[in-house]
Amino acid sequence: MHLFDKVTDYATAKSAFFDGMTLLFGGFGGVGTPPGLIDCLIDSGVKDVKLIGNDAGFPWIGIGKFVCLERATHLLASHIGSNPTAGDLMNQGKLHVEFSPQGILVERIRSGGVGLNGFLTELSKGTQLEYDKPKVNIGGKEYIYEAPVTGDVGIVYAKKADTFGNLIFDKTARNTNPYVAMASKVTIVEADEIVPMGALDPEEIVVPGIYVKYIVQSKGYNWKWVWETQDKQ
Amino acid sequence: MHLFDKVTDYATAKSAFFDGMTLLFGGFGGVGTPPGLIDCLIDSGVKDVKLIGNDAGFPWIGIGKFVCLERATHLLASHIGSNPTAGDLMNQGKLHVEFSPQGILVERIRSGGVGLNGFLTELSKGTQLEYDKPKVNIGGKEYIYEAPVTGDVGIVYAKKADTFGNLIFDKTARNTNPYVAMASKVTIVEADEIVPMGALDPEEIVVPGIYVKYIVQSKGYNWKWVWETQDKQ
Amino acid sequence: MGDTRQTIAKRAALEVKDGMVVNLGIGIPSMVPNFLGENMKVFFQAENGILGMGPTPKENAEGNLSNAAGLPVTILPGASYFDSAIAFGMIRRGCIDLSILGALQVNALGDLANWIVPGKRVPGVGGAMELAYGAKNLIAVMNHCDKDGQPKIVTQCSLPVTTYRCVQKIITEMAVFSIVDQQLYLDELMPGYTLADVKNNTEADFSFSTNFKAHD
Amino acid sequence: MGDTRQTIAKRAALEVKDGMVVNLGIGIPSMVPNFLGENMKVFFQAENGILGMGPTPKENAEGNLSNAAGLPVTILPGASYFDSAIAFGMIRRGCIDLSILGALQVNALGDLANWIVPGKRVPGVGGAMELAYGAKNLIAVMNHCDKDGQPKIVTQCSLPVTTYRCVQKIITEMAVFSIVDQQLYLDELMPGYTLADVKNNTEADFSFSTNFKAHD
Repeated sequence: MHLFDKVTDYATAKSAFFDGMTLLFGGFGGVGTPPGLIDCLIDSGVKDVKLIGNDAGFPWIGIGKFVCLERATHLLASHIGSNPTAGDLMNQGKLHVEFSPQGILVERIRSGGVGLNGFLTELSKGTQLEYDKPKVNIGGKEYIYEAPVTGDVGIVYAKKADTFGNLIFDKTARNTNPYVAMASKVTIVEADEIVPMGALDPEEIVVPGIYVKYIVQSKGYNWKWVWETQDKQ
Repeated sequence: MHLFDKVTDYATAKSAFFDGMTLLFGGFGGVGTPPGLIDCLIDSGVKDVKLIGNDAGFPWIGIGKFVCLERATHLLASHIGSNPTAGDLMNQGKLHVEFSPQGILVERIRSGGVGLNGFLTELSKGTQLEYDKPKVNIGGKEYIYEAPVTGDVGIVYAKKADTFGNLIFDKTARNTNPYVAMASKVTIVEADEIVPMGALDPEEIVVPGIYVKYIVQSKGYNWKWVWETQDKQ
Repeated sequence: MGDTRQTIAKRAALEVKDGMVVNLGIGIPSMVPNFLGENMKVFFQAENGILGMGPTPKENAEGNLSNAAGLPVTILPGASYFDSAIAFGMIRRGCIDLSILGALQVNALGDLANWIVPGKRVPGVGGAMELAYGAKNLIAVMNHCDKDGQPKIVTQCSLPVTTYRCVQKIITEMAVFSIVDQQLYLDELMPGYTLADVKNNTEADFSFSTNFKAHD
Repeated sequence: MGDTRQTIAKRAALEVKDGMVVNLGIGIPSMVPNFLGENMKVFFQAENGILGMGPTPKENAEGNLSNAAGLPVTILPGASYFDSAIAFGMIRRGCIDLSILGALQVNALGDLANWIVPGKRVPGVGGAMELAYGAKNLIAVMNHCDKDGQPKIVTQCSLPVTTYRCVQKIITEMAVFSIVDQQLYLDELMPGYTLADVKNNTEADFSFSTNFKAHD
């Protein structure tokens, strides 16, 4: 297989997961989280995982399914409101949760993904979300330092991938996925459709394939998963 | 005219320019710099302009035409090699030039454009391009602080704009244009083609129209301007 | 209760003007579009990556097209999709003309508390900090008192603050307040409520707006 | 002179392996693609926003499709366009397997000087700092001596440094050097040059690579 052909199977993808890894996951409330790779992550049996992503999903959707198995030790996210189990695990001391403002979190992932060393903002100044983050004084004004984050492994959902890993996304399923792809050492993409190199318009490609290590074919899932099941909550 | 209809004429665009303004311009070696808006800038007669963009263009192409008129006092750019007049003006003390690594410059524009307060990098550490930029110690390691930049006015070249200002670009003419659009108080777009709202695929839009103030129709120009005229140099 | 929320949303809708870009929080704010004038062109932004969100689809909802609460939506002509970094970039940059957010407490300085009730379920801050920080205009909409009848317009927030000095208007079922230069002003009484009702249920001190009006 | 540059480019082309992502500077590096093996799949990145750049078009060049030097190019199947921030993001992030850059001076520590000759025309740094900083592997290609016959492989750079400790290989018309752990090693002599030639024209001290070879 040529280095530029990154299409593989779930078994190979699974072998990229390991105990103690930092895992970045794309998605916003479950939309845009790769469902097949979540099942693959669960199957892999890995534990002590540090999770970084927008939220904790729902208990039965997205990263939430994995969170409920108590095999993650840390979660960096902007909210966990849609997954009460995550809140319970946090209160029981079984899951260490760090909250970040939503847009700051994705910028932290981007900062890691573009090889910068973090950024300054005044956004959370004086609030609980300052935590013990370093303060930096620039020109007499104090800012919060937000550190870059990167992942050992990143899981991404795309609408289409070519075999090199050039990606396009679907509507609001794009969300954090481009930056998860950039910021992870091993980026695994689950795509609804896999096409040959040259089949995507180079102008419409959102994430260049250079960031992608493995591509797997999505097995499909119930598109209406989020709202049709929200009543369960 | 509805607030969402931003198509206007060059006379209106011209009225946005003013003496002493900071002007962000899109383009990389002239490619992607809006030619009609450069002529409009020249016509406007404004002076004491602070320019921020990738380079100084060529003397007869892009921002270079304006630089040669000695009506800019400052230029923040990554190189001026293709415009010897810019070098002469710098050596004569008529143009203050600050150099930045190319990718750091576009990140500084982006930082302003997304409402952050600058970022840290080790990239230019120990080199002349550190200038007197603040150093920040994080976790025992020293980084350079790169400040955000914004523009009073930004000029952008797009392949297509809808009347709201949603933009798509053309090949390597994209370059810094998306961030110039985000980082300028008054963003003026010159588009090859202006289409109604709804005519662009929402998935292919690179810059949402929210950043755009004015749109003018490009009068066209010689596509082969750069290399067919490079022999003149 | 349902009616109260509708009343608040209807009043908040009067703050939405033609040509605005607006971000709505979940809860009461999400009801605001139901009360907008017919011929208004307004673009709603959703922080999960849409500018130009349309109404809830009657049928054929698409799984990957939802608002920030995960509920299915549609888009209008001229809409665009983008990633989360751009979504919040436009919020922090001040491109959102108006944000309408729910609130747990607001004080007279305009400090907003809406992200956590310590010891109870912790939802997390989501995009509230960015919206409160970046929106050109921020309106807090909420019931005038909490479930225990305690005032939510307070002298000092007892709950952790989301963002300081950010609220410019408060709309409840009883009254509309403005906050200007960290001073709280009563703008108007809502139908069915008296000045005494408002005074009795508002902990923070307030003055009267120069254009104070009791009812329409 | 032209031949010397071709010779250097041809030797540098041997460093490009199948499946690599490569960024080439202007000058000698831009000649490297002319010497690549027929069946190699290599993606060239241009920092103005292309991954998967193809050869110079024979006709019908497009005005908005150029390399970082502004010269017309084509693209290969699987290519993508992106903005400058992403272009440099992938460079700093270490996604470029190999960067081949021209150089004014390199010292034995691997410090690269290639952006400014003080007092002469000032081109500016362009993307050189990012490439030198971020590329997994950095090869400096240059004439062995400058126009005045002065060595360019020096003990200490007299010209302002672009990036410290970044060069891993130096290819000139006389020789190929490696720099490992801030030590300079002679890997091979180029055809037509003797060890004496190299010693006489190299200011920096060097050792011999374990696999040193005089000629093919």
